[in-house]
Amino acid sequence: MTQAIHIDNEDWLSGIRSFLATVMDKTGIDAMLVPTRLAVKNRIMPMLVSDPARLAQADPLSPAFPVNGAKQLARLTRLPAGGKLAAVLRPCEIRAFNELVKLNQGKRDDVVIVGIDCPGALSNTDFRAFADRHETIDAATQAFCATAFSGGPVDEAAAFTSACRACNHPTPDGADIAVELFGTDPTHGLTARARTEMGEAVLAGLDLPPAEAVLPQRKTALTETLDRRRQYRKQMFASVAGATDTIRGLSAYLADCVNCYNCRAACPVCYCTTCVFTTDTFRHEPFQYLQWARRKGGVKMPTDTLFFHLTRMAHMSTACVGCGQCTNACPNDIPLSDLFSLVGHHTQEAFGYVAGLDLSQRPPMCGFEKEEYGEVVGI
Amino acid sequence: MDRKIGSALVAGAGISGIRASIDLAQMGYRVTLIDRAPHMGGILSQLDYQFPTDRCGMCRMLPMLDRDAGIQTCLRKGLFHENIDVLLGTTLAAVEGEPGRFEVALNQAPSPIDPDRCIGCGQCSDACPVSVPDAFNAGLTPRKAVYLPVPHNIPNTYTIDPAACTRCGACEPVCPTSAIRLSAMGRQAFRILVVDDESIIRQSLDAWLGDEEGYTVETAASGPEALEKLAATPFHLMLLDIKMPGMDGVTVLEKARIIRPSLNVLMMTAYATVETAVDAMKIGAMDYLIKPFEPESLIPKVAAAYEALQKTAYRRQTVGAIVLATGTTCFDPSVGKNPMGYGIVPHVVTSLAFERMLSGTGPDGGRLLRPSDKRPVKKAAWIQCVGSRDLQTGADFCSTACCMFALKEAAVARRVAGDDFQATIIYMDLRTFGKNFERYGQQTTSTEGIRLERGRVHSIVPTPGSGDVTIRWTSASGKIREECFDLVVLSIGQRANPHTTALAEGLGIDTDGFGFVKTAPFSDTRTLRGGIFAGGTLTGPTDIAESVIRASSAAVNASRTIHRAGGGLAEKADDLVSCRDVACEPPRILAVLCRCENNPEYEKALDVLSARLQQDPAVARVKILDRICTAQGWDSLKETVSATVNRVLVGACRTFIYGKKTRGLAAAFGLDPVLMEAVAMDHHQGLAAPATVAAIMAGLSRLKNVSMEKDQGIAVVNRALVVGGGIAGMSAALAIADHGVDVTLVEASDRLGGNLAWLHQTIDGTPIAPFLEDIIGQIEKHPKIEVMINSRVVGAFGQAGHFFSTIETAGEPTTTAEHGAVILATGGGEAPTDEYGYGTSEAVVTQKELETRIHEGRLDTDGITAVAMIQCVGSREEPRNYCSRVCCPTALKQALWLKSRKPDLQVYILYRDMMTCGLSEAWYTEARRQGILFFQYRPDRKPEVRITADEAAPVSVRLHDPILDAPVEIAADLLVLATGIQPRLPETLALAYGAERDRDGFFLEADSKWRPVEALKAGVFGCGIVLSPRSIAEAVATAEAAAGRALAILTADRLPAARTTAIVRHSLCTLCLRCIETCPYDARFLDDTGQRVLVNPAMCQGCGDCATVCPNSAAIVEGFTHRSMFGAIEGAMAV
Amino acid sequence: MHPHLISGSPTTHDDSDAMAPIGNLVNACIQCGTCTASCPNALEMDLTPRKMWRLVILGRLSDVMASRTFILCSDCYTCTLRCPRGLPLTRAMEALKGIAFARRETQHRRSRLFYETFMQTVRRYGRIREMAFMTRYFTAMKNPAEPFRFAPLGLKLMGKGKVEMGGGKSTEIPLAALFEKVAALERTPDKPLGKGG
Amino acid sequence: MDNFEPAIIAFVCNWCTYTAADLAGTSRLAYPRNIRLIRVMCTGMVDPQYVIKAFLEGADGVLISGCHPGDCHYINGNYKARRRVKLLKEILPRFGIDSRRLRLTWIGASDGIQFAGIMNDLVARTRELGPMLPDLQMVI
Repeated sequence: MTQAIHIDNEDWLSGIRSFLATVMDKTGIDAMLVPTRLAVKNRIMPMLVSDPARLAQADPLSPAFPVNGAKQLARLTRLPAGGKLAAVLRPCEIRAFNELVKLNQGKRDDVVIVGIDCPGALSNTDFRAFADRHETIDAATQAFCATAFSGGPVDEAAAFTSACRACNHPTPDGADIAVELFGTDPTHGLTARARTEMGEAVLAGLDLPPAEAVLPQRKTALTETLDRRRQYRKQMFASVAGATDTIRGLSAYLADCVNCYNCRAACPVCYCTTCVFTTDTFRHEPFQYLQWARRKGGVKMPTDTLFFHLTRMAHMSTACVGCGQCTNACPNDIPLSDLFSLVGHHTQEAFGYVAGLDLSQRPPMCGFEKEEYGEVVGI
Repeated sequence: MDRKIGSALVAGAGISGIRASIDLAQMGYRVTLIDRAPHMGGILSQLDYQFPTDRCGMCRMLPMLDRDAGIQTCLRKGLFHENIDVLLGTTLAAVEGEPGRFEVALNQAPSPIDPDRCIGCGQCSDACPVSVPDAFNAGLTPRKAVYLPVPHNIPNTYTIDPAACTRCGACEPVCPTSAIRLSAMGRQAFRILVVDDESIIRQSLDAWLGDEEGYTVETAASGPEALEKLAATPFHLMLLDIKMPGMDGVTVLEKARIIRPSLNVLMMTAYATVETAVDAMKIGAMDYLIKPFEPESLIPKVAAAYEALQKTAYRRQTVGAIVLATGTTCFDPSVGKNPMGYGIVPHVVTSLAFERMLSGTGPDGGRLLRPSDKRPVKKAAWIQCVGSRDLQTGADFCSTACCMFALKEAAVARRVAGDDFQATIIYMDLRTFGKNFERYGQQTTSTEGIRLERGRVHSIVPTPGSGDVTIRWTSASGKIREECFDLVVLSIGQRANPHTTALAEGLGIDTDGFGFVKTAPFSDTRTLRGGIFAGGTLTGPTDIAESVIRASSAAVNASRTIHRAGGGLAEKADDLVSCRDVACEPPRILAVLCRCENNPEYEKALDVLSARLQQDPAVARVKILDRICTAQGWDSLKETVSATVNRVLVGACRTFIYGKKTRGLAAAFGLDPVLMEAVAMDHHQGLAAPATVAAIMAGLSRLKNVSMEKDQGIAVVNRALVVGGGIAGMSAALAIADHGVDVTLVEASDRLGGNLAWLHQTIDGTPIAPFLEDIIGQIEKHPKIEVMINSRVVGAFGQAGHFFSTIETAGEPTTTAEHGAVILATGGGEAPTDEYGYGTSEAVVTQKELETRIHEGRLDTDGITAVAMIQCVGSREEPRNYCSRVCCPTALKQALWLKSRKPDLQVYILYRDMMTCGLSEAWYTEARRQGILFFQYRPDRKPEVRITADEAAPVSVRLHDPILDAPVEIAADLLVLATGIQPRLPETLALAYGAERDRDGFFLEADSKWRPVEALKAGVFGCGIVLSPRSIAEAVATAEAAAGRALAILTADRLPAARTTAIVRHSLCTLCLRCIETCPYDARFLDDTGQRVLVNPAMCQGCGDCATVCPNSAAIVEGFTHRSMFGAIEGAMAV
Repeated sequence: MHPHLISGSPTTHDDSDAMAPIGNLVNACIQCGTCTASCPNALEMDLTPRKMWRLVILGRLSDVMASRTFILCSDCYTCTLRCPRGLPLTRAMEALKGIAFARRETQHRRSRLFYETFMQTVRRYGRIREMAFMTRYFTAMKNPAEPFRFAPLGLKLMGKGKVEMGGGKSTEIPLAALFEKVAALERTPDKPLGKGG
Repeated sequence: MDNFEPAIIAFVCNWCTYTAADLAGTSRLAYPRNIRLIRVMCTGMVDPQYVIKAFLEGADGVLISGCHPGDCHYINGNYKARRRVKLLKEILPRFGIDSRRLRLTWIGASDGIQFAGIMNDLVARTRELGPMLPDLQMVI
């Protein structure tokens, strides 16, 4: 089922806001998690909005991507919240949330997920500069929307993050309701498409006119975007792979790491409340450091840097959705996302798995078949 | 509950003996497990592969509860359990006394090799000049007279085969630890000191007693010399002259008795001093001889002294009950007429030899090569029923295991030898009678390259020039087939153990004509003497699963005997009472390293290792001790006990590690056993090898990271719930209640009895009704059993130790039962059918209906002249693709009953394969003899049934007789259909307890061979035909087995957590629940709030899978924490 | 093929009573075919031994009698030695010959006469005398062509000196008494089939 | 390079492979001294972290060895281990840790000869691959 979201004067934001308000109102949503302008500064953060009036500040179209909302939504749905929820998420946030759902960190059945086509986002640093260049955040977003969905070569111009430029899932396929923006002609309004039974039910209650069939422009815009990204992705993978094809190379790649573990704190699928690297397991005895130093003539401190990153690859590369938040979080500008996307691409491919796309597909490390992977056995 | 300790003897350390011992040990008894052989495991030590996995899995037999009472290791190494004393080379010589208090005498073969000293280096074997066929490899390889009986055995003590040993003495001097004392064997061990001043006497006595009689003789020419020798070494007998110059004999005797009070002394006297000799007897001489004397008068006196000594070498023991599990032997095809040319035609081997050929410890290290020319075997034939179902070899029984054995061997051989391997199995009836056998058989024989041929081989001849073997048989169609094979395997049958007959005679228990032990009616394990029970194949040939079931049944019956006699079930002593609380202390480790060798290289390695250990601040002290596995070594180890250390690391050889000493050491230090870590130092690699150092460092890391957290275990509700009031349920309930444990017995119908209510008699004519009445009577008056009829379990939750079950009773309020274990005995019933005209005519009935008619006296045999029976109706093909096992004997039973009523009545039995396994084969022979006609049919050519209008013969059965290769039509008055058994286990009931059903709806056992009566989920058991179709006696055996296994839980107050058990560190847990999903034992669950993952420590087996799926070590396994493992890796890499 | 019809009482449609004692000998047969595979003459037999025993058990006397199988049994005892059921198969073969001859089955006339004249010779001379035996046999066959059928074999045997021409010294030991005793024994109801297996 | 003695860490399951190792010892079969056996209860207990740790500590080869399929004492631990090895073999070779440095084998309790053979093979093949971290002593 599809429905049309009316837009006046090419004002994307107002159209979306009123659509969200309708959803909240007609579906009896108690609160909606949506990127919203902070009251105190021109900044955007996910906010759990219970007063529909506050949706006037909601801005899900902004290229701001301060945190991956999946983790926030997991906090809201881990246990029954006592009310009906909705969340407006980027495609990568939805995929991350699906991964978390598979790991019992959140639940889909208690929340209506509205996903919006994502042209890409800016790093926190770049967004601050971008936002500050505009009078208001709304103006910034409007300016961004004017070009972002055309499919044209906006990635470089908009300085999207590397993760976004390499993203090959820009549409919110896992949402209950998908708002389609790529290739949209704003004069015709936007399309909201139900992608689940829950989405159907919600849309049916909204009383909006049905939308037109998929526009050919949308297809063109998507194809162009995906082609460009595929190309970027290929180049990025080649360059990262070349740089890290030895342990020496990998060490150099991670040379600036100070073991702050921000990358894992920002990672939506690193779901542990406490990372093992910050537990007693890695609180080595002083004797141990001495032994290492003795054995090797010297030991870099803090230790376990490579161990941490390799472990993280083993733990979550099959769940990596390529959102880029690790790079975004790194204080020392290590392009972690490029590395993790590369590894995740290969580990997921090895298990025929795509992180976050299909809720019914079990994570590769949960389960086994009696007959499989014979090639890894033997001398 | 009575807490007195009971004890039991288990004779036979094969798989059944091991099972019975573990069961008894788990119930808290002290068990003495003996075996005639110098090794454990019986025949299974020679078998590496078992279907259905075509692998081993024997270790799954080990206790899952209270795992720390034993050592968690491959059973091929041995059975190590604190309640079990294993005595090898030991036989049961005599039994006196009554059930509950038997005095047993055990005869132990003298051990010429000191197990404390032998380090398994094998130098003795290298030195031994004798070569004999190695029985372990079925004679395919040679071995020395001094040898390692089973290569896996730990301790890997060598042993001497007294029959092969020539006593040449070559081994003694080469032993680096002086462990060999050849003189300890037999008469050589009997040391005689001859004291006489006359050299002629000394020489002739030396010659008579030493050279002729084989005793060890030393001589002394005077009293002082004699005393000197006596002081130096012990003697058993002294021949002492009275009249000697210097010190006379009486004085020597007096002094000798001070040095060696128990020495036997035989005085030698001249006629004149007889009185002195009589006086000497007053001060302790045993007898005298008057000189001159002949050997004939001397030798019996010496022999008497020797025999007396041998008798005292008997070990005497008091036990409450005895389980015999001495098993069977294999038929030797070379005896008698030997039509198979075994031992004559090359490349004809037994199935056991073939098994060895497949084994990694076999003659060719697991490559399938022909014994003599070592050519790869690519085409082999199996000949079934060699020494089975063969009256010519005195075997009117089926050995039961060989069909599956051959199928398995073919499957494994194909895996080993490659896809171009071709197997042909030539058989008479393919007896795939057990659970999942049929499907395994079909799957195996549908494999390309594996072929079945119905027939029996007559001729085996060598193929000239090639070493191949040509065999000839008649195919099903009557054609004479001749084919050439690389190798022919004789599927040899089982034979009663010849020692059993003697043993049975000694114990006063009967055996049948084949030498199998006779049992009480409706029991496979009760011998005719109270307190003595039989497990395994002793009461008739059977397969592993049934052997194990019988063993468990025998164990529980033994336990009942002990309990009834007041022995009670023992509770394990709480050995933690005296433990020091060191939880808050930093680790102060004492490292003890064993010095087994004296050489500079070893010494240097010890120095390096101790320096290395001492670097670690956690190591308080390093101590090097000599040979800590010997008594002296152990003493010196105990001397190191000190309160200044709180953990102990011992580096020693395997003998020490697998002994029971670690626990004893912990007690000596007053420390919890988890604070003791014993590490095997590898002799073969050397102490300096990185591998050895790595092992020590891993042990150190474990000790440094050991957790002192103690789980209290699960409190046990001492009540069992038994669901199903048939024979299995009732038997289980009685077995449990007889141990003083409460039982709730839930039966859905309005009365107890199940299928026994409609059964008339057994095949041997024993009426069933009196047996049933007796059992019901026992149940009803048992104070510990509460019977709930018209009741159903409608819901349940909980785990081993504490379940809650909701029970609905017709017309009464719903109740909840709390119990520690549950036994599902919901049974099964005759499968329905609409085949062969069933339902369209009164003349077509099922076997159950026929039985009922007979039972109720409604069958008019006068009015009928012919009865036809069709077997396997809807069985052994999808969807009920299994053999119901009882139908063939049932058909025989009815046919023989009909014949006994009306000899000229004609009975026709239409069958696919007659499944008269074990001793029931004799009834098949009898039925044939009595003229009952048997027609074999194939599933693709089933009989056709026509209901006729002819009142004289209302049923017409048309079939194809494969022998005549012609159609046959039978006109019958009655057609009886054997539709088989289908289980009655509602899925909801199974799921309520976490049990699973197999694809046919039967109770899914944890392991079809090693744990056949329990679910993978602890505390849930199944018995009777809910497991698989079975006879009454077999159902009773499963019931008793299940009861015994359940008692291991039910008799405990708490189920203790083993050391290697998973725990949850809740502050780290993110509740992703992957650990719950991955646990193979269902040991993890969410608590009632849904916010905490808990582990049932009794169900957790410590596999560590949860810890691996957990990304942040919120799930850890004690002893294998990440810290500990990282430490081990670092230690290993720092070498 | 028309199906073998088996009713409740086999005796009603076939004269199986005669065969009942043989049936008792081989009833316990499990049709494994060892007898067939082990029989040196099996290739010449129209029914395999296994098939024949099957017919015996099913009481198909006429089918059995129509067969040459039991006639071709040369009493080598291999089947008896090998039979896993330990059945006295050779004895049963003999018994079948006995029935066939007693019933004067025409298809076995040649064999019957051969046996009879052979035994008459033995009875008469205490041993086999080839010429006397031949004469008796050819006479009994009442077929003038018969001697010619045997001529090639006879000549061969004569060439090798295997045929005693009657010129030798007579060492006749008449066995009439022995034969009579056996006949008497065979008439005894409890030992209807002669010597024990 | 000829003198290079690779350091190999072998995680062996307590039930089958450890028994085979013991058997190789009692059968006096020679296998290289540079294999450091670390006994685990089950191959399902071998956390990928252990393998990474071993390589980062300088192991030139890592072996994980357990019971044959169907033979696992803990029912299915070996199947799970196989997946984890698959995962590691996707990750580690990207960073120059040759896939052949990480091996998974099934060695049954009676396979003492195979155990010794595999150990010999493993050392020989790892020797061919050369040292794992020749010049990165300071990284862990």
